[in-house]
Amino acid sequence: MLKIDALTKRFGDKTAVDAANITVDQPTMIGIIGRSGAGKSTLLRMVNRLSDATEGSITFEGEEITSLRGAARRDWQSRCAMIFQQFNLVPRMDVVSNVLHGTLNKRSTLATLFNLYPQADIHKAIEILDRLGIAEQAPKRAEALSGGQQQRVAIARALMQDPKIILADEPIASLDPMNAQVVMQSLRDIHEQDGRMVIANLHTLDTARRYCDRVIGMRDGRIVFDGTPEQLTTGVARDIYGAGSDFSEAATSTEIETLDRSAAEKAYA
Amino acid sequence: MLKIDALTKRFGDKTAVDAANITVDQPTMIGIIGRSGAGKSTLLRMVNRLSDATEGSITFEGEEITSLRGAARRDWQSRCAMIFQQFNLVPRMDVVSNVLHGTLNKRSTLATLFNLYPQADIHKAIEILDRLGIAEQAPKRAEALSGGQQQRVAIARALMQDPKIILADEPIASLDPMNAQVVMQSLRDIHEQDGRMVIANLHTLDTARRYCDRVIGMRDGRIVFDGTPEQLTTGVARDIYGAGSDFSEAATSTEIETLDRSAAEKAYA
Amino acid sequence: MSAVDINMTKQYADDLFKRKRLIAFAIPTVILVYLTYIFFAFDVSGLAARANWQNAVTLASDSWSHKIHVTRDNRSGEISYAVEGERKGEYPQGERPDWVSGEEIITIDLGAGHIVRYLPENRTEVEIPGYPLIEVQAEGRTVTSNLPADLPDWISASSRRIGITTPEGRITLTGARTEVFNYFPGWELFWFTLDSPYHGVGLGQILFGEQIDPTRSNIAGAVFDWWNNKMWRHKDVAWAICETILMAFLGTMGAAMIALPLAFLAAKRFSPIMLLRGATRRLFDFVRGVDALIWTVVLARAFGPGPLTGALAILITDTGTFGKTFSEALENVDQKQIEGVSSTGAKPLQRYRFGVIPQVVPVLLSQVLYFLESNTRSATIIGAITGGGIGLMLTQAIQTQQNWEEVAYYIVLIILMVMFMDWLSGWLRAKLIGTKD
Amino acid sequence: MSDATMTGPAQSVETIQSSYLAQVQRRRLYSGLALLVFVVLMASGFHIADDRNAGGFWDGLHQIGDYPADVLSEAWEKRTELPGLIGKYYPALIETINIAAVATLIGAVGGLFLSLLGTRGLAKWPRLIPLFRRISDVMRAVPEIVIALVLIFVLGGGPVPAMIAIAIHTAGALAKMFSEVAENADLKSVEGLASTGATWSQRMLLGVLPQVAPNYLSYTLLRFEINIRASAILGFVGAGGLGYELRNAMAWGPGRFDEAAAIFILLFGTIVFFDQVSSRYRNRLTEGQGQ
Amino acid sequence: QEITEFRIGILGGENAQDRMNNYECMVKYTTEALGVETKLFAPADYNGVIQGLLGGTIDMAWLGASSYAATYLQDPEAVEPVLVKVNLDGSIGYHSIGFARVDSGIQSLDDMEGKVFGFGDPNSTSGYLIPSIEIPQYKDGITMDSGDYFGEVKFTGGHEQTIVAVYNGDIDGGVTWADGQGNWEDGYNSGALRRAVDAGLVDMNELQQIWISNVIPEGPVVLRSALPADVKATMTQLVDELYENDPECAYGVAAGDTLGFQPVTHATYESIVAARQSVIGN
Ligand SMILES: Nc1ncnc2c1ncn2[C@@H]1O[C@H](COP(=O)(O)OP(=O)(O)OP(=O)(O)O)[C@@H](O)[C@H]1O
Ligand SMILES: Nc1ncnc2c1ncn2[C@@H]1O[C@H](COP(=O)(O)OP(=O)(O)OP(=O)(O)O)[C@@H](O)[C@H]1O
Ligand SMILES: [Mg+2]
Ligand SMILES: [Mg+2]
Repeated sequence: MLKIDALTKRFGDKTAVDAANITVDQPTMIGIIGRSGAGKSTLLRMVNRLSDATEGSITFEGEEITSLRGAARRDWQSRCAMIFQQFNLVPRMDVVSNVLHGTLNKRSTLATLFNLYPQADIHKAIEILDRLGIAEQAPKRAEALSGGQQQRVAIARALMQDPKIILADEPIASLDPMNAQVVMQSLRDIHEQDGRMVIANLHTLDTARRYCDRVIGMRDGRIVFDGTPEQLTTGVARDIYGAGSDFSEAATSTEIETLDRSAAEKAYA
Repeated sequence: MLKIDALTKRFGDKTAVDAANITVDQPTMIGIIGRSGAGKSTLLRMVNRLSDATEGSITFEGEEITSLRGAARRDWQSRCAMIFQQFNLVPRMDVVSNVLHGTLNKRSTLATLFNLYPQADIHKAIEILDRLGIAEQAPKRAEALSGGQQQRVAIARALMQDPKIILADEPIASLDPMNAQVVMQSLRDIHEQDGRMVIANLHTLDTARRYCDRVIGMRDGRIVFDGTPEQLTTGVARDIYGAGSDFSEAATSTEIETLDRSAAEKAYA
Repeated sequence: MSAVDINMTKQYADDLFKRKRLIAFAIPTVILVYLTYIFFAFDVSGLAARANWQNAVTLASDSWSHKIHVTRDNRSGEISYAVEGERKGEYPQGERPDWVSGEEIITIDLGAGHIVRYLPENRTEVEIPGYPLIEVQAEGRTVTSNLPADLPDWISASSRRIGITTPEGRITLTGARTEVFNYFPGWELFWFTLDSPYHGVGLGQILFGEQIDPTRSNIAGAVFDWWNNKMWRHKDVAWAICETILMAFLGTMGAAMIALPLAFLAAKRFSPIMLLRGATRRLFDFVRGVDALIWTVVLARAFGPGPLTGALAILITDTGTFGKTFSEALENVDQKQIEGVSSTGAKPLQRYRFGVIPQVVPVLLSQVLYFLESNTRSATIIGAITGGGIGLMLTQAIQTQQNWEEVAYYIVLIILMVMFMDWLSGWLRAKLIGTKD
Repeated sequence: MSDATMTGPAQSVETIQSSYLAQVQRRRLYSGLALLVFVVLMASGFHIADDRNAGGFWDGLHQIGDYPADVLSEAWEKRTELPGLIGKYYPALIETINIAAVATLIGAVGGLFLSLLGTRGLAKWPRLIPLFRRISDVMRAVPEIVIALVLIFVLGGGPVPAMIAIAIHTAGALAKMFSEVAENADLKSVEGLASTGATWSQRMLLGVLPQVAPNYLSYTLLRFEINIRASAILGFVGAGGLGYELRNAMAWGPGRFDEAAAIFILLFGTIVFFDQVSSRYRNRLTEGQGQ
Repeated sequence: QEITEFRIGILGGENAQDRMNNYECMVKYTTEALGVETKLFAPADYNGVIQGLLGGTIDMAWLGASSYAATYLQDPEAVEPVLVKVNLDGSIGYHSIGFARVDSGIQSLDDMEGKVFGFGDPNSTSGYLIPSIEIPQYKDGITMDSGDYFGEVKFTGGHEQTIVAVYNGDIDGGVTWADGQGNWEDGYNSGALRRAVDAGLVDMNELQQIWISNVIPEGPVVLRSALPADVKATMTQLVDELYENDPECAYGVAAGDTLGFQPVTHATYESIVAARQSVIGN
């Protein structure tokens, strides 16, 4: 299905992503881990074509993605939804409108400029919101929602695109543990029930282990690990995070119990 | 010396302080305890005349305080210094200027405008700062200091007023245990060495017990306890705090060891 | 701290305060020096001498009162009565104020014992309590009187003209005519001029009383006569106010509509071509720098006097101002929202519509509405230059230097108009953006 | 409605859908109506203005450049005299700037007092807050030209009436902006000073002013910019300075267009200069705040 | 060639409000005669009307002689003078009057040396153009440069302003217009001084004349040259016969007693044009 081949991105001297190779044969839930600056976001942004690759190629179902331009590129973006750490919603617009932005690519510019969407789309948007458990929030402004709810709106927008792939760039990094769990579970459900491919950048090991079928580890732009969650031992994790022997997994954890433990530890420190 | 007689303060329907009677014959260090909303701050603010009493009277060395107006009131305020939980310094001004504000009542506005403080006052300010152990900070801006240092600047300002009474409204509530100890000790020293009366609102029992000669307990605006620290048993404390048998003294403690224990407990809860 | 250290700290603090004092003294001193310079440059002392407080008193008393002239033409002997001495305020034939009496000898009672009598053969008697009776005879070009040589300061006299000013009224006597001005509080004829049948009729009677003018219904007639009142010209005033608001409205909104697309060209985020960006910005600076005043002058040649010229002058200047602030707002937009919208495959226009516009609209709108109010004030002045609106009426009324009650009326209206626009723009802002952002 | 969703049992998707659709319909209707009203206002407003103007918009459009062309061509012919003329009108320019500067200075002081007296928590006489607010509202509402013309009548011509007129308006305008800033000031230090027995003026001077000074200065500079324009335009209607010279030069017409051009250049240069300088300083002032 | 509306410009400065009212009858007649809507415009100063005539946004106006000269000098083709007002004595002229306060001790221009002198509007004939030519001829050594013979030379903005400024002592002496007939105490029979007296603005006892100019021709009623010939003819006839048909209206339009209007041509104003050219230069 998806083939990433020697994909490279350079910002000036800095190589953010360095000849990454990933091959995915069937819809999988993939977690990408790595410490800050490892190149995770850059990789996803290239897949969504928010930024251009410096070298290498991305192929999806035989179609070359990296060379798409203009309408073809936008068409690809509509098939490849993206979820951001900061949700990237339009805060002053209501929830349903934000979800409907997922259909922008399919609708004529003129109609959408005046916020004219077909009734069927509106109904579908509300159904998706219902599926994510936030249908009651439909008429509210996005900015009035809690972080977890906003992220679910972003997921709803992604689902509205009816995409083949959902890319999620640290979707739970700005959420508290409770909300993080809800959001990750939603992504997992979407993957399982709709059979969509999900690629999520995650900054904690245990989330990756718990929700993903496959984990990719990045370090300094290079892919240094690619395997099942089981293969991801503490040693490998140390390697990915470039940490010494003082590395404790709990430090990257957001799971609720772990968190409490670490907070208590900190308080005693 | 100080006689508070049936002092009452009402905010609309709400009676914040309800017919409080306190008589103090000689310079004492008094701690006022009580839970949030008990009326501690309101009481002190009336004594300093930052707010007017609804009923009752305050007499100091035979002088009626509650009825003072204008210059006479400001003169009383200069004899009755106040220290606040949030320090209430002028953050953008240097430390010495902040201390010198203690002499404002003696200076004309014009003199203040041109920073015409006598050299003797400036030197005295530095000596006070030195006494409190923060003379090095003299030229810095107040906002650049740590909380404990800022509170000591506030105490220095109070001392600069050369007051008969020092009122302190939860002087250590925003401080960490280390700094709290330094600040309380300073107040105690001032009381012992200069023989000034100190009245401090405290939100922890153990501080009151440790530093005060006399403890007053307030609840819902009324004085429900007035005695020596020894008389302040856990039963009495439960009464003051209106707590059930689950009341643990440690919950109100800020002493360093106690705190760590309770924080850890909370983290596990 | 050791004794040495603390002395050093003290020394340091002393220096600190010396510096602070220096600054504290320097700033007021500079300001004082500047004000002293201004005092001489503006010749403030001379001004105090030149100021005419009599004018101020006239202005103040005229603005809330009116006077009725009783004039005798000494050649024809004819006597006329007119409010403010204006033709439009003349009493209809056969009518006169009730404080005037007599046929052969016209007695004018100014009140408080001040009485003027127009005697036959152009003689006049003025009776003022506490002062001997003044007798004046007008002959040809000259006037003769029994006034002594040294006069109180409220009487001015020469062989050609005598003027008497009392708190009750004013009297002027020349060879050609004799005039008495009697002052009354209030704005006379504000509702109806003397030739209207509704003059002096109560509101109740107009609303519920019997028909006054057989040809018209009371209300319609009264409204018509009031609207077309020749003294106060309510219709023209209403039009002038509308014109002023119109200038502000057209100018502000037009400028906003032109500036918005241009602002995209001037914003770094949206306009990658440096040259184009620079050119747009210089254009904004230029039209703003030239200023509405000069634009008014330039446009007056092309479009002539009138509200459109004023509106265009506001429009051009504000295009520059809006262009600048709008492009600043555009540069501060949050990239996240744009990226969120782009990631769905939105087309460029859609990206602007949903990624950019919702973010900048509150900023732009509150700017525009703020300017709507302040432009109402500008339009008042610009109108005075281009010849339109309430500003022109005000300047001209002031230039006549006598219709102070009209000036006061216009001033009140202008203040109300500006306050109304202030309220309106605040209301719209709250409606459209929400009270606080 | 949002209350119902909060408290009531979870609604079915259908009801949410239909109520949202109803909301969308309503919103479309309102925004459609608002747009329509706006378009009608603009169109009819333009029509009325065009009608009441001596020359029509479309008739006049092509001759928009006539006047500047006349002025510029004559100025170009006599370009050698321009520097001399600029020198000749330089004193008038200084007068215009002085009017603006003094008016801003006085207005800022007035605005300062009005704002402090009209802000809750700071006011010396809290009961008089509405009074001071109304005073500043009225001062803000009076256009400068009104006061200037009346004062010219009483005081005679010259810079002082204009200066007073602008100062009054400035005080009102700044009072509003200042009190918005003062409302957000931190009152802790004021209370701290009060507890030492400081007078009201000492509290304001030491407790409030240091906090608000950068914003106040920035607004004052902005006002100075505006006041330079105001002072020029008032000169045009009778007060002194550059506006007065401009009006005369223009009235003379051809033959003296070089003078008009010189004044244009001076005025334009001054406005752009102060605009740039003040916006640079304002940025610096408000930046310093962020830290 | 058709016109859709007819626009009359009124010289501002002197209570244009009343002038607007005075011209209302004129509007009525014009609308009847031409069959198109007629509008009145009162720009704030002389220059406003001049610019309107030059820009083709005003069709007819009654100008001062100097304003006509200004228009002519900027574009000789723009307007043509058609009629001029006739005074009661049959003359078509008036005077520029220099005056000062009695208590200032100024008796003549000789006493004005070093004093502040005030003109009216720069486009005014009697308030600027003529005095600026004739006053320097009074004796050697007088120029109109500020700070030369006079201490300062100012523009007050208009006739009314000059009178008030002198009366208030803002300036020591000034010039304005009057017909020079009748009594000084009345402010002469007509003119700006008379109006000020009528308005109760000044007491002529306190003012005295210090200078008087030669006769200045009344300004012409002008029509824009580009108007269709029939419109011009209609309007000329209408104004010409106004006095005969409606004296009341003529009184309003001419701002005082008049014997009506008589035809005039550019030739009458050639000297004024030359004067203006010499003063302002072109
Ligand atoms: N627009 C850009 N210009 C220059 N350098 C960039 C840009 N975007 C990213 N980089 C650099 O590329 C490298 C990879 O960045 P990237 O955002 O992909 O890391 P990441 O793994 O997502 O980290 P994080 O967990 O902090 O989001 C970083 O060193 C970053 O500084
Ligand atoms: N300005 C005010 N207006 C209305 N009510 C007030 C005001 N100040 C205090 N109160 C009320 O008076 C009561 C006593 O307040 P006070 O601040 O004195 O309590 P406290 O004992 O100091 O509590 P804390 O420990 O929270 O500071 C509270 O119920 C409070 O809500
Ligand atoms: Mg990232
Ligand atoms: Mg408290």
